[in-house]
Parts: sequence; C-alpha cells; structure tokens
Amino acid sequence: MFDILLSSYPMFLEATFLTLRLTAISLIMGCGVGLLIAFFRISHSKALQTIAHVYITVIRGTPLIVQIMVLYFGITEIVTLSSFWAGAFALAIHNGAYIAEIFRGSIQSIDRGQMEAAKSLGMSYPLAMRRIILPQAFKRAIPPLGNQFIIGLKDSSLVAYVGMQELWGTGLGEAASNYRQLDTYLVVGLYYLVLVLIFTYVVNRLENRLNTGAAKKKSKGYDSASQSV
Amino acid sequence: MFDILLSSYPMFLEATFLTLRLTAISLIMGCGVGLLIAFFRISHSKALQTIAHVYITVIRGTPLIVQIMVLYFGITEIVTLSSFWAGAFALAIHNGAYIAEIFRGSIQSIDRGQMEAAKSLGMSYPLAMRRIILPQAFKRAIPPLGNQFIIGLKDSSLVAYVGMQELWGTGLGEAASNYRQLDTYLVVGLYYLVLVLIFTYVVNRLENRLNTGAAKKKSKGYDSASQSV
Amino acid sequence: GTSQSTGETAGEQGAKDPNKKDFTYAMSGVYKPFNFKENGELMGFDVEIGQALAEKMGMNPVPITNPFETIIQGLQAKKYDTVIGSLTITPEREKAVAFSNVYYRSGAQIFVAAGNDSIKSADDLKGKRIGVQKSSSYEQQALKLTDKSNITTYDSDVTALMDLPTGRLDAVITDQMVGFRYMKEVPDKIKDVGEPLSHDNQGIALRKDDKELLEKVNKALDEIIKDGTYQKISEKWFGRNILGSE
Amino acid sequence: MIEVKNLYKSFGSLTVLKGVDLQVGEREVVVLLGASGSGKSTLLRCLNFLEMHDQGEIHVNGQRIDPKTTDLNKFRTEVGMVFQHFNLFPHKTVLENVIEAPVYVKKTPPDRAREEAYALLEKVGMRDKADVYPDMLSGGQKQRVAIARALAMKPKIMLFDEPTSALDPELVGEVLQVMKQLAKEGMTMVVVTHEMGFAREVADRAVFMDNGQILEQGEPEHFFTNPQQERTRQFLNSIL
Amino acid sequence: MIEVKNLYKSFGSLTVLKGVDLQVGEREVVVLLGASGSGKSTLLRCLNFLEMHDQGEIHVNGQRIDPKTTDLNKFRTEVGMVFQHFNLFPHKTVLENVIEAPVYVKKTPPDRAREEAYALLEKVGMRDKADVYPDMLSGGQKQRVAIARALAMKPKIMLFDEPTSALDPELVGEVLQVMKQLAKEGMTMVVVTHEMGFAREVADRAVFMDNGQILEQGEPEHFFTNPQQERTRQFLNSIL
Ligand SMILES: Nc1ncnc2c1ncn2[C@@H]1O[C@H](COP(=O)(O)OP(=O)(O)OP(=O)(O)O)[C@@H](O)[C@H]1O
Ligand SMILES: Nc1ncnc2c1ncn2[C@@H]1O[C@H](COP(=O)(O)OP(=O)(O)OP(=O)(O)O)[C@@H](O)[C@H]1O
Ligand SMILES: [Mg+2]
Ligand SMILES: [Mg+2]
Repeated sequence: MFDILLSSYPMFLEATFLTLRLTAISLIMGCGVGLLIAFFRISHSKALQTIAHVYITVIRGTPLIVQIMVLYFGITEIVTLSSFWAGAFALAIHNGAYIAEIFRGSIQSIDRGQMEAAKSLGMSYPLAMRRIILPQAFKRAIPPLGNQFIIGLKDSSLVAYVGMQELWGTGLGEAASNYRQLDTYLVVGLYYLVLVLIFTYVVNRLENRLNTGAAKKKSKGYDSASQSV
Repeated sequence: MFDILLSSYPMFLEATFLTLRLTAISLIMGCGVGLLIAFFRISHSKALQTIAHVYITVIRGTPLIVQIMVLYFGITEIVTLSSFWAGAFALAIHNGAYIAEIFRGSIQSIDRGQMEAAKSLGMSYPLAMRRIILPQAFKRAIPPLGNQFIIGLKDSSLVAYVGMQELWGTGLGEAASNYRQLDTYLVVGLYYLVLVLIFTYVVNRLENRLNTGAAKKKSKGYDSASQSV
Repeated sequence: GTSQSTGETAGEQGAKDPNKKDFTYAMSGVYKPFNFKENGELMGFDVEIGQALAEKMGMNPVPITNPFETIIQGLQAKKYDTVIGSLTITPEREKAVAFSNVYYRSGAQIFVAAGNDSIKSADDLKGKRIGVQKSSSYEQQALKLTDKSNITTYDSDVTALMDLPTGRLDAVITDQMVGFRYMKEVPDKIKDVGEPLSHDNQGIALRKDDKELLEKVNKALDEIIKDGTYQKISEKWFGRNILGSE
Repeated sequence: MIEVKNLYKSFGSLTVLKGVDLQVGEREVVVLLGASGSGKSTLLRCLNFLEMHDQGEIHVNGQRIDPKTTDLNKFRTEVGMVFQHFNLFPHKTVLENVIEAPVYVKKTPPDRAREEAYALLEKVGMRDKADVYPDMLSGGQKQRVAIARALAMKPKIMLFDEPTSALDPELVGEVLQVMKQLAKEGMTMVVVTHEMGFAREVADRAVFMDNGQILEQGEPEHFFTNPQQERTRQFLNSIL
Repeated sequence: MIEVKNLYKSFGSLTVLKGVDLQVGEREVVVLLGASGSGKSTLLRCLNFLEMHDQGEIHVNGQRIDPKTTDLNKFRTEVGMVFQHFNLFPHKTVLENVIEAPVYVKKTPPDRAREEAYALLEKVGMRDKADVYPDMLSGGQKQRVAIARALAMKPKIMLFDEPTSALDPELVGEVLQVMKQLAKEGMTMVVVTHEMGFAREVADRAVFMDNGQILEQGEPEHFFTNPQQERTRQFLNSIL
C-alpha cells in the first residue's frame, strides 16, 4: 500500500484537485439552489411550496447515482455539457435539496420577533430578510452546512461513473491496471479521509470563531465521554 | 418511459425484492454493529472508546463506494463470500457507524437520574441498561433510525458496482441492452421513490403509535408552513 | 471452484444438476450482443459459449455479471473461476491471468456521431474527446491517439456509444460488433469510421494457478469448434463465424 | 389621532377581537389592561398592521388606513413598537440596532443617523454601551435600547406591549423612567402594562379589555379606585 | 448503624467533602441542612456509593464498606434512595416501577412482588393509580410512588435528597406525611430538606453542613432556637 501511496501521489494529487474543484463548484451552486427552494418552501404561494416540496421529496427519495445518471443524460437533451459540468450540475441539484432543508430550518429557527421588530421599523419583507433574518440564519446554518459539505465531498466520488477522472475515477483506473485493487482503494480512501478531516477542522474553527463574538451558549455541561450510563 | 414501466415490471419487481432483502439484512446487522460501537463509545475503557472513535471517523470520512470496494475485495482475503453477502456486510459496516451515533445520542439523551435510580435499587449496570435505559433509548432512536434506514435503502444501489443485480444493477444492465438509458433510469428512480415513500409512511405511523402511549409532547405550535418569515 | 453462487448474481439458467460441479464464468452483462440482459435474462454469445463449454466438461454453467473494470480482480478474488467476457488478450493482462486459446477474433473500430464529417480516420483523433469502456484494451488504444485528459471512461461500451449523439464525445472505440448492433437497433445516431484499428484475439481468462481447469477449457473449446456447436452459436448472434484465424 | 372602529379579528375559529372601538388623542397616554388572552396584544398589533384585522376600520390622523391601498411599510415608520422580549437584533451592536432602520429604510446618511442615535442613546442612558452587542446587556438595558431604536424613526405614536414584564423587578424602574420621560415630552402612547404605579402617575386614560372587547375606561384615578364593572373590580383585585 | 469517618471527595480540582464525620444510629432520623453547594447531596450519594469517596471510611452495621471488596449492587439494596426529581421509570406503570427491582434484582416471584407492591402503594395512598404511567401523575404522587419503589427492596436505611423541593407547595404535605409515617415505624432515615416543620417534628438530630464540613449538630429544638455558630444562625435566618 505504501508503495502506491509514494509512487503515484502526483496523479492522485491532481485527481484530488479535480475532486475539490468539482465539490466546491457543485456546493456553491447547491447553496444557490438550496436558498431558492428554501424561499419557495416558506413562501405564501401554494404553487411555489408544492414545487419545493416535490423537488425535495424526489431528490431525497432516490439514490444519488440514479440522479447523476438521469441528469447526465437528461440535461443533455436540453443543453450539451461537458462531463465535468454535467457532473457538477447533478451534484448541485442533489445537494441543493438537502441544503434547502438546512436553510429552511435555520431561517425558521430565528425568533419571529426578529421579523416583527424589523417590520415595525418600516422594513419591507425582502429588506428584513436580507438585513435581519438571513445573517442570523446563515450563522446558524454553518454546522449542518459543514456536515452537508463533507457529505457532498464524499458523494462527488460517484461522478466517476460518468467518466470523471477525479479521485475515485483515478483509483478505479489505477487498480484496473496495477491489479492491486485493495491497496489502491485503501490509498484513495486515505485521500478522502484526510480531506474530510481537514475540512472538519476548518468548520469547527469557523464555528468557534463565530461563537466567540456573541456570548457562548453552554451545553448541559457533562462531559459526554465520561457519562456513566 | 411508460412502456418500460409496463413491459419490464416482473424483472424490476424481482430486483426490488433483492434490494429490500439486501437492505433489510444489512440494516439488521448494522443495528447490531451500531449498538456494539455505541457501547464502546460510552464505555469507561479508553481502548474501546478509541476503537469506536476510529471506526466512526474512518467510516464517516470516506465515500461509501470506496468502502464497498475495499470490503468486497478485502473481506475476500479472509473468507470467500458471495457478492450478496459481501455487499450486505459492506453496507452493514457502513450503516453501523451511523447507527452507532444514533444509539449513542439516544442513550445519552436519557436523563442520568434513570441510571442512578436503577443503581440505587441494587440493579447492576448491565441490568439497568437492559431494563431501564435501552427501552427508553430505543424509542427515542426511532425517528433518526427511520431516516437512516431510508438512506440505507438508497445507498444499497451502490452494490451494483460489485455485480449485484438489485434494482440499480438491473437498471444499468437493461439500459445497456435497450439503448434507452434515460427512460430506464427514470423507471428505476421511480421504484426507489415509491419504496422510500412507503417506508416514510410506515415510520411516521410507528412514531405516532408510540407517542400516543405516553403523553404527547407538543412542538412550539406554529404551523411552520404559514410562518411569515 | 469456490464460488458459492447464490443465484443473485445471474439469472437461473434452468434447473441445476446437483451432482455436477459449477462452472462459473463472469462477464459485464452490458456488452450487447456478446453479453447482455433482456427482461432480466442474461444472454448473448459469451453466455452460450460458456454453456456449451460446461456441457462438454460435464459441469453446471453459472454465468455471473461483474462490472468490467473489476472483472479480473473478481477472478483473482475467487468470486468466479473464469471470465468469458470478451476479454482481449494483451501482454498486460497476461501478467495477471492465464488465457485460454482464442475463442473469437474481432476488430477495434472507431465510431462517431452520424452527422460528424470531420473525423475520417484514426489520424483525425488527435486532441479529440474519445469515450471508452473503463479499463478495456480500447482505453489503451485511445491513449495512443489522444491525450489522457480527453478520454472519458464508462461502465459500458454501450453507454459510451450513447454519449456520441449528445456531443459530449467526438469518437468511441469499441468492438465493431457492439457498434454495429447499436447501429442496427437505433438507426441514424452513429456511424463507423475507417478501417478497424486492430484485429484482436479474445480469450477466456482463468487464475494462473488453475492449470487443471485451463486444460479442460481448452479441450472443450476445441471440441465445440470441431463439432459445429461453435459455428451454430456464432451464426445465431452474428450471421457468420467470428472465430477467424491468425 | 388614532380612531379604531368596530374592529374584529379571528385566528381560525377563535375570535380574539369582537368589535373594539377606541380613540387615542394626540399627546395622550393610554394604558391597556386586561387578563391574559383578552386580546390586548392583538389589538396593539392590529394598530400597526402586524396583524390584519378582519372587519372594522382604523383611522390615523383622520385618514383611513386600508392595507390594500396603503404602503404599510411606510405607515409603520410612523408607529414605533416596543416588545415584551425586546427583539433587538443580536448580530448588530447597540448603535447598529438604532441606525439600521433610519439608514436602510429612511435613507438617512449614516453619519447623521449615527449622530442622532448617540443622542437617543444618551437620552435612554445607554450612550456608553453603543458598541456592545445585545447579548452583553441586562434586560432593562435591552429594553431601553429597543425604545431608542423605535424612537430613531421619529414615530408619531409609540406602542408598548408589556415592556417591563420580562424584567427582573429591580430593572423595571429604569425602563419606566424612560417611558415617563417620553410621556412628559408629549409622545402619543398606547401601553399594555400591569404596572399600576406607572398607570396612575403617567396615563391619561386606562382602558380595560375583557374577552376581546373594551369593557370600561376612564381616568386612572377614578378607574382604579372606583371601577363600574364587577369584572373590572375582580381583575384589579387580582393584580393589586 | 452508619458511621462515616473523615470523608473526602473531590470533583476535579473542586473539593466538595472535606473530612466529614457522621454517625447515624438505628431508627434515628437525621436531617441534613446547608446552603446550596455545601455538599449535602454529595454526602448522601457517597453513603450508597453512587459517588465513590476519595478518602475516609464508611461503616454500616459495624462493617466497613470498601468498594473494592464489597458487592455494591447488593449493598445498595439495603439503602433506599429518594431523589428530588423522582426518577421514576417513565416506560413502566406505577406497579411495574415498584416491582421492577424486587423481581429482577431480588428474584422475588412476580406474584408475591405484586402483592407486596399493592400493600406499599396502599400505604403511600397510591393503590388506585397502580396501572397508570408516571406521566399522568402530579409531582406529589410521583414522589410517593418513588418512596414505595424504594421501600419495595426492604431497605434498612432510607436516604432522601430534597424530596419535596421540586413540588408545588400544596403537594409538599402529602409527601411529608408519608415520610413521617415511615419515621414513626422506626426506619433509619437521612433526609436533606429545608422543611423546618418536618425537621422539628420528626428528626432526632439536625446536622448543618457548610463548605464540605459538618459545622454543627444537635437536637432540632435546641439547634433551631439556639445555634452555636454564627454561620448556622445566618443560614437559619435566610431560610426561615
Ligand atoms: N398568531 C396567533 N395565532 C393563533 N392564535 C393567536 C395568535 N396570536 C394570539 N392568539 C390567541 O389570541 C388570544 C388573544 O391573544 P393576545 O396575545 O392578544 O392576548 P393578551 O391579552 O395580549 O394576553 P397576554 O396578557 O397573555 O399577553 C389568545 O387566546 C391567543 O392564544
Ligand atoms: N458530578 C459532579 N461533577 C462536578 N462537580 C459536581 C458534581 N456533583 C456535584 N458537584 C459540585 O459539588 C458541589 C457540591 O454539590 P452538592 O450537590 O453536593 O451540593 P448540595 O449541598 O446538595 O447543594 P444543593 O442544595 O444545591 O443541592 C457543587 O459545587 C457542585 O457543583
Ligand atoms: Mg400580550
Ligand atoms: Mg443537592
């Protein structure tokens, strides 16, 4: 295993960057989709609510690999995309449904008194959303969003099956030519693990930084690991 | 699309049963693994805690497809398994990590006064766990467990890549011979969606039934859809 | 054989004779017309060759599907005993597995979208986007014609062919028989270009230490070729004998 | 200044306001009393259209405010509101809370808004906490900031919904002090409160609501010592 | 019956018990008093080894209880404990709560356990609620069930940790009544409580804890009217 790790790192590093680029782009787009759908869900229009509901139900009710394949071939009937962009759009649409629920939850978790106070000061709904509700909601969304980003990073491996040579695609190809699949797959797994650990660390740091600004909310206060049940 | 739905339903129904069997077996095993790892995590032994921590970190830090491939080929070096059992074990080990966190959370959410009361009556730790803590924890675990089961059902599609002819494997094969991948994939997606919706309904029913026994806890009481933020 | 086929991996091919040993042979199942599934039933040239060989050897034929990119790994991991899956015999692969005698010969062919007039031969493929089955011998051939970043790999040659009309690919390299079948069933989508790139020998792959079975397979292969069984199967799927000669 | 005519409001099948008539004159301070659930908050929220009434009319300065034809956002700038739970914006400092609406709604130049904000904070005794986040303040301090924030829009009317009932007893005084000052300066105010001392000292009129209707009203002195209705007497006994 | 010698207990860097000496004789009722954080609960929990002391000795019936050599589960069956927050098992009915330990720990045949449970529930006045789940009970009812549950193990000593302080005032009486009855029957009891009436009427001795130590003790009559220590006097003034 270590020989693979040592000998083929330039190839895997390149694939890692592709994975990161793909993940980043699809998650950024996913945040846009998610925000839109979240607004649909909390809007007063029955039609928009229904659209959002159906979208979320279908995406959360079917496997990602099926979505990727459908979107890869389905999107093409409308517009021709490279496999990078087809994969990125598929992941964005997938992650968008989950991110929508995160945003909706965090927006609705903001005390309704905030919206009332903003309105009582003469702010319009969009202005109050933009200046008062969303900044607070985004902060609250960071932990679950970080978690979703990690899931999105791992899930990006499935675009290997529409021909992307990102980390997993590269691993598959490599294993098929060196006939040492177990070792190769372990190396790929290690790359993902390191990426996830780095990302987890960054998200935790960010959370802590945001929390020190305002007063820290303490949790119940037992150390969970030392709890005796 | 509808012609595929109509003409090939016997094949897809058979594949659906295979998907369900695979999902059921892997989730049952996953619950066993999860319970064990959850106990490791809350145990007083540093070694067991570390094992559980590493296990959960690695599984949650790497893509499922990589895990399936590693386990499929890795397990084989120890014992030869059919692809059904190799896939089932891989899914069980994967789901086990997530289920472990669900169990740990629900066990730790039980008031510590329960364990103290049990001990003060002379109950041993294992007896108190079995008779007092776990029955309450299991009930609390049902909603997140139901959610994990839905994820497990969808994720089972990935064993198609170790040769299982379950729903997705069947869809892939069919699309390569009828040359109509988009329609075929849509049909497969529909099968998954129906399974997920049925399962969601069952879990909701179960939750409601369990809640009517004890006093119902009311949520904050706004209707979220009609909230004005 | 050590594979415990559960019947999950392959459609049951008739009643099994419990007194006979299983002859397990793998294929991708997404390589029409050599091996593919129709209404859940695995069929095609490779499937029937396997059945004929098993019969000659007095064994139970058990065809199994496995993704092509891990088909050799599965063999090494003893998930099955042979691969009858249109594996081209290459020096690379010969390092990993043992091959039987050639069981058919075919050509690697370039296919392009029906409306594409800019690609007329292999020389036009420089810098073009080529789609191939992942870890196939065609992937190696494509690498000689264009650079790696322009190659897209698929789970199935058929999927690659279907990505031609979308415009995502300029060309696909695969077995000519696979492309011709697609052209016949779905007219006016793709076309073949130029002469075959190579004439390849296809072999049945076995584990290197499985010498006994290799001998039996070679003997049975000889027999079905001699007694006309091979001829019949080949005629059924291709209208001609594809055994060819060197 | 405010004239409410025959106001009705239901939530689903629950009718909360059942034909309320109320006049509030310019520079008048009206205290609204009543048991929990009698509809005080709902009435107050209808006055600045945080809730839309189902029937009846609301006139302000002689003009009927119809939600369909009026720009409610604009209208609300003329009516300040102070909430029981303050509802300060936690992601903004005290100063930012106060200048938010002037700058983003009224388009006051930030420099001028800041100047005016400092003056208002001075007035409520919170000048030195201008750069602090609300989380760091006591309840009484928060409520004083909330009052300054509402005043920053230069409203013609101020509505208070139990502004001191979420406060520790020792912090109530500082908020009432600010409100008294405001009344003295001639602000028109409608105040829901159970602080009898405040009502007696400051209010021009006490209004008693019961079950969605106004049952009785009058000058505080008279009202508190000699209520006409049995129901009012009961209520006053229960809170005094 | 119980003899505590020089008991020390720390949580991390916080030393909560600082050399406690205490004797409780057979059939004696001891009331433990002290400010919040003085270590009363910790001492009680050390007595039945829900917390392990760091130093010192605990003797029961003349025998030293050493966690390393004693079967603590067995020992705890002889010491009943009643908690401030009841800690009834919510997934079991009142009857099941009471028979749980006899059946699963003592292996009493279920029929006999049930019979005894009914008698105990009768005694605490909860016979008619035997088949109800704890969620349906008031706090006072819950606490009476908790006492019956502890008694079902036939303990020789009963420990009570503020058994009435989570109850609405009008429910305190019914629980104290049960405890008085128990004392009259000769149960050895250690009770943390601030109910002075109970202490005066029932206790044989009052023990005042301060900052992890026993500062003063004596007969209730004498203790309450004429405490020796300034600190005790302060405390008594604050709660009376
Ligand atoms: N948004 C709402 N949806 C449904 N019911 C509501 C809503 N707001 C208020 N109510 C109900 O209307 C009734 C009157 O409420 P309101 O808040 O006006 O009473 P109140 O006099 O302010 O009482 P309190 O002193 O408790 O604040 C109550 O029964 C309340 O539950
Ligand atoms: N498990 C624990 N971990 C850490 N500190 C603890 C723990 N249990 C108690 N303490 C601390 O020990 C000190 C004494 O607590 P204890 O509960 O014995 O006091 P108490 O006299 O019962 O007070 P109260 O009247 O509030 O119940 C407190 O400062 C408390 O915070
Ligand atoms: Mg109110
Ligand atoms: Mg205590």
